[in-house]
Amino acid sequence: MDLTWGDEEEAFRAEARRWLTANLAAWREECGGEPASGDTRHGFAQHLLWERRLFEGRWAAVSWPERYGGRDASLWQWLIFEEEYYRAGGPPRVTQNGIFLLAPTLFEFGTPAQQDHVLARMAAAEDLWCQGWSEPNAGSDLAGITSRATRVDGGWVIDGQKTWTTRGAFCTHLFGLFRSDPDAERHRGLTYLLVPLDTDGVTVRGFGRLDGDEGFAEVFFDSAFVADDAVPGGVVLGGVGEGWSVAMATTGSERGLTLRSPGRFLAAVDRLADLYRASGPDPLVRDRIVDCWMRAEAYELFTLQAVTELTGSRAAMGAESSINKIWWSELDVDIHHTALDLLGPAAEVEGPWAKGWQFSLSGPIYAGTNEIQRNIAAERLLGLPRR
Amino acid sequence: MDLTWGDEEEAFRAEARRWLTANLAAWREECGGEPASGDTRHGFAQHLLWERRLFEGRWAAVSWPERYGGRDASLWQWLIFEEEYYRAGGPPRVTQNGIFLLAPTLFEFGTPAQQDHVLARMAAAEDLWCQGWSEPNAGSDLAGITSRATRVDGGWVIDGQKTWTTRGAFCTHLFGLFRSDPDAERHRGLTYLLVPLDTDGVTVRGFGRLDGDEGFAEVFFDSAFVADDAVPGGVVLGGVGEGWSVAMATTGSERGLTLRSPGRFLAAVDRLADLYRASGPDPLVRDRIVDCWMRAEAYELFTLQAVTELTGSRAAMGAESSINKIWWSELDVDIHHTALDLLGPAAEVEGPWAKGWQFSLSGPIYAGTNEIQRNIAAERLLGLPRR
Amino acid sequence: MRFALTDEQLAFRDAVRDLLSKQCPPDVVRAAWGAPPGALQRGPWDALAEMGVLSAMSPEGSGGMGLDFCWMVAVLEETGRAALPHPVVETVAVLGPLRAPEGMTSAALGGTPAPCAFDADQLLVDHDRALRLYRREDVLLEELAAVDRARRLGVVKALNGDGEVVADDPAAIEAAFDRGALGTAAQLIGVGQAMLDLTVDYVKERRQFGVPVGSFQAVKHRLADAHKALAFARPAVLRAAWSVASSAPTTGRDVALAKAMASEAADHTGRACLQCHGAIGYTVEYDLHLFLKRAWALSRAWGDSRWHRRRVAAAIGI
Amino acid sequence: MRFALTDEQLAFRDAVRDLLSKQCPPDVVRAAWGAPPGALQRGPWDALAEMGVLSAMSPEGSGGMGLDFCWMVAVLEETGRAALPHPVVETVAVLGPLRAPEGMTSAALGGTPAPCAFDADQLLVDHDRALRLYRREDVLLEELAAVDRARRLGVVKALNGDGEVVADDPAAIEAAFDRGALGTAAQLIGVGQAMLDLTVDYVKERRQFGVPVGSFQAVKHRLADAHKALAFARPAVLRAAWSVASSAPTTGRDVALAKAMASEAADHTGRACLQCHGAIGYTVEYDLHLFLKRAWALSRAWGDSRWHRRRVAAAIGI
Repeated sequence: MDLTWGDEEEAFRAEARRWLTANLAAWREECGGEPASGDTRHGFAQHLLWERRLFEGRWAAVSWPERYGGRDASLWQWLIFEEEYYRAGGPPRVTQNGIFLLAPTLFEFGTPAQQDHVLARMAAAEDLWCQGWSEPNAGSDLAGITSRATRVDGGWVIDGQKTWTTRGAFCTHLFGLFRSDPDAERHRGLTYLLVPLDTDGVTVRGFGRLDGDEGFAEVFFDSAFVADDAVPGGVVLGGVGEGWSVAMATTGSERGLTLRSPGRFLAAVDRLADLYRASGPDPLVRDRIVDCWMRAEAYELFTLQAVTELTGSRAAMGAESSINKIWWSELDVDIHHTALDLLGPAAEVEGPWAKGWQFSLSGPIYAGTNEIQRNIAAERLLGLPRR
Repeated sequence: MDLTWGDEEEAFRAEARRWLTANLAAWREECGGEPASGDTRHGFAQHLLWERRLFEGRWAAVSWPERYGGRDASLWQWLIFEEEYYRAGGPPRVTQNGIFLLAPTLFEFGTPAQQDHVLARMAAAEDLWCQGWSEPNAGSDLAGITSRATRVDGGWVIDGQKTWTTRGAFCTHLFGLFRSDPDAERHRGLTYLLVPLDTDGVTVRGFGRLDGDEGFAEVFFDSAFVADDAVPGGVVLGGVGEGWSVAMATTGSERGLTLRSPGRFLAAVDRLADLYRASGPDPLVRDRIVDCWMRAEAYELFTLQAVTELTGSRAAMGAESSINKIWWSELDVDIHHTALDLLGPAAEVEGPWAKGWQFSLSGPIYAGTNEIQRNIAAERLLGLPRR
Repeated sequence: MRFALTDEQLAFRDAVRDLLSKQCPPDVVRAAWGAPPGALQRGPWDALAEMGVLSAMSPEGSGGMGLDFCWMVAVLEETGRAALPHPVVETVAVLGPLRAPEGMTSAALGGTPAPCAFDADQLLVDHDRALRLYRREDVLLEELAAVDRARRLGVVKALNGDGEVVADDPAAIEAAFDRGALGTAAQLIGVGQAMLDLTVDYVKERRQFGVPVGSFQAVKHRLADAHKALAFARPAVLRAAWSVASSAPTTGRDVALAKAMASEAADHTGRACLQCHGAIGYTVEYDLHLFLKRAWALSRAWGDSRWHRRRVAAAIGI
Repeated sequence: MRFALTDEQLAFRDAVRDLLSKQCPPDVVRAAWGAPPGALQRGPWDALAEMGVLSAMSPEGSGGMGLDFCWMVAVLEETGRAALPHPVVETVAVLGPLRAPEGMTSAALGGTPAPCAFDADQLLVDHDRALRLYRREDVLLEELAAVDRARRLGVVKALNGDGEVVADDPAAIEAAFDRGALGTAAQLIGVGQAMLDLTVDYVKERRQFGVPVGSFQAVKHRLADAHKALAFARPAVLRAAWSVASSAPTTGRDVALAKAMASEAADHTGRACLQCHGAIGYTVEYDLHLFLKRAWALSRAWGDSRWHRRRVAAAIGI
């Protein structure tokens, strides 16, 4: 056991810190002050400036190969970067669904041509990818997908509707699951497709999230023809009919969304402690902050343990990612709830904590509700019987 | 709305308080100090002295008719009596399963002969009744009962096993459900029987509860013949095959166990506040005590509201009794958990709070687990669909 | 001893519920989100005025009905259930018993923001050891961006003149505050109930994995707990109404308990309801958020749960 | 950076687990409930001694193995998993690094009761600004009735002589206390894991309503949460072991965090496990209560969660 960082990691940390400090300031200046939310049209454009800065500094996807704009960084370095990123006050990544959901799958299942084309443009924020999982009747029950992809000469014809597509109204491309075998049910007969949103017959309608931002979209497919070469290398990721296993293979992977970096919560708890110091003593709130601090710390330790295992023999977190997701999402809610209690009556006025509170409430819902995650944990980690 | 007590109630309260103060002291003197737990053989005998005192003072079952030893007291007076009982430090009632579980059913379904014979002797603690609901494979799923009652000339032959029978090793009689129609399943074909425990072929084995007391028993029936007149008026309560509806009819009734009197928790919270005052200030614990106090108070108010409705038009609490049971059982756990935290390291040493803590943990389990109660609340109060 | 509203009180409540179901459907609340300051629709307000609700607690001589809080507690719960954006607690319960309101009255006590600040005809302010009533035009307001935009908040920046003193006895000022807290507690019960009802309806219909999501035990238990929280907070609110109405010595304690429990019940209910809805609850196109944000606002207005718990602690001597 | 035990450390743990599964099944714990003071069975203890576990942390020169806490954390977790009644934390972790123990050593620091007080050969007591080691016969003890009778508690009433001073530097005394807290935290993880494993096995087998009770979502979610609590507390304990082993400046804070989280995880796990068992868990004939009562005792020994949370608060400057 050795919980110290090596010289290489410390140098990496120092470089990241210097770059982030300088560039965050420069970006804010470029925006003429605090940028708007990345989930508004105006703010999204501002955040693209930031994404391009990250790409130019080769910080957009540090763990990727250099040829796609990364640094071939280790998972340790990725954790360090994330820690520094949130400590410096870096904004939420508007490219994250591409980088954290699609890219791991591309690395595992994509053809070289797909990888070469998609990854570099994704890191550069030239192509902006949104996810197309959920449908009006397929939320928690993702296998209930009914949007169809029909094979035709030279491509696919897509019909149906996706929804809850985060930042869909601002993106250029969608990745998602479509039913390619109309006779197959549930997890079978699905295909993972890459779809340019400017395809004829695709209509995107943005709509408001709880926090008021236009962060969601519905995407309608009305006999939309997607040519095989609409994405160089092909629009099918993995095999036809293999969509479910392709999509699921990387949900628990090291780069998956569920391994949300601890740095984000450590930084949030630090801000909470600062708010407390400014608000005057209250032993009850103090205890809640200690609770949040301990949970953020435990999350970091759990992650360090997981990364140790990942860099050793084991390949992926597997079902442990389910308790991971419950942990950080509930922690995030409690951090913000505590902050609002500190603010008192001022909590009902818009501000960063009120915004963060509203966003935190999506955590127990998205990427598989915490109810589903608890089912997974009980069935796969403890071996309890399905019904 | 009028939240004041009338002269009659105040007089009743004063009489109860005087009697309780005098007689609790006299009983403790009679026992030569603090009596042992009523769930031990020795303590049970001591508590019978108390029960007989209660009967002589006509306090054993205040809401019953005078001819059975009661006072024809109103529900209001019953609440007042319970409040005074716990405020004065009265002990848990070792006769409670007869008085609160069997008696309401007898009042509703019993023949006059059954009522005349059983109730008076129950109030006098001459016959001591234990319940025979649960079986090794029928706990939460009470309808899974397999103990059989076979009709023969002049009576019933019983085979099978009951368990978790509170104080069964000390009682004289058992009431319970038995399968009288071997071809019927689940809720059908059950009969509610009254069984003297000295019947040949009945074996009672006491065993230890979590708190170490011999408070549970297993009751084995090995071709035990119960004559029709083993209980004057007959051993069948309600009709043959009607056991389920007979047993369930009064679970939510005003005299049912689920309307556990608020006085018990108000007194417990008062003792907790006293412990706090003696332990020195701690804002965190103080807040938890406020929480317990508010919940005990709300429980009293909820009960007053229910009794107002019961004494008006409505006949019974119905499914509201399920949230009632969750409320007081969780409150009881939290009251005791808070007390143990106040005691600190001393909490691991036996004492009234440690004992109470252990007992409180049975609350979310017995009389229908809180999981079952939440199902009932969701399905019957909110109309959510069964699976 | 009788702990229930009378048939007349229930009939009054039913009449208000009926009125609000017609006059204040969610679209009216949405309209309040978008209307510029001072341009709040007066439809439901005028209807309530016509029914006598707005002066119900004012002295009979002054044109009011002289009703006590037992009459109003269920009525105010209904205004919460409808997420009525107008300052009904401030007008009816805070000012009402002191003086018949002249039009829509908001309040900004203890320096907190005033709801519907720019829409109100009058503002009640505690200033210079008295409760003072100002005409809207005598108050300089600054707009605040509330999370619940239907709150239409303004903060008092300056006052013109001395206003009309409506209370200067500290006990009367405290009593007015308690009425605000209690009226808000009643509204919170209604907001919570509205969220629960909406969610119960939704989870009965919404199907996933081939069954209604309301058949899952996790959903059942969470909503059963929400129901429980509301069912036990409601009598606490009702008792505080009796305490206020009968000037019980425990009034402060009882109001504090009521507001603390109602705030917590609404908060817990809101979170349960959002979670049981899933993503659709997380959109502004669906109605849930109108109630959810109201619950957040009201649970902190007139003293949050922590503040009222401290009052309870002091009252019970720990 | 490498946050995992070495293969050698894991092998040591496995050897101890194997030993305890043979030497300390639940029957041995039950025997400790019934044995008179001073008559605790020494079987598992002697076997641990033979393996070198009891002097593992003692200096190599004095016959120990000189191992640091990273070696012991998983081993102590195993002693918790077996609900070993003997004072292994006191002997190995508290006294061990100061001086090789001579026989079974209990400890009574800060006036708290000593486990296995009458069974121990030596008692470590903090008295007159030093940690002092007394022979059993030089300590006057009074028996205490513990809820977990296998704790075999005694409270020190009087001491004969000055004992042997094993530490008088305040920092060394505090470090000894921290080792006791950390060793107990490790045991709590093991106790919690034992309860969870027992419960998972039970709910897979136990059928009600025609299905295993473990298929009900309420049971699944409660046990998933227990697993989560243990899974996140375990690395916190492991990190504190590293901090102790490497004399990190954050040691006090890290131990406090570990003990607070382990105490809470074991407490929550115990309640979940009892509830998921139902009535059978509420009997002394079934094994669960042996672990449950140990969890209650250990969660409060060496500082309860509230106390350690206050240490954390001070350490992080709030």
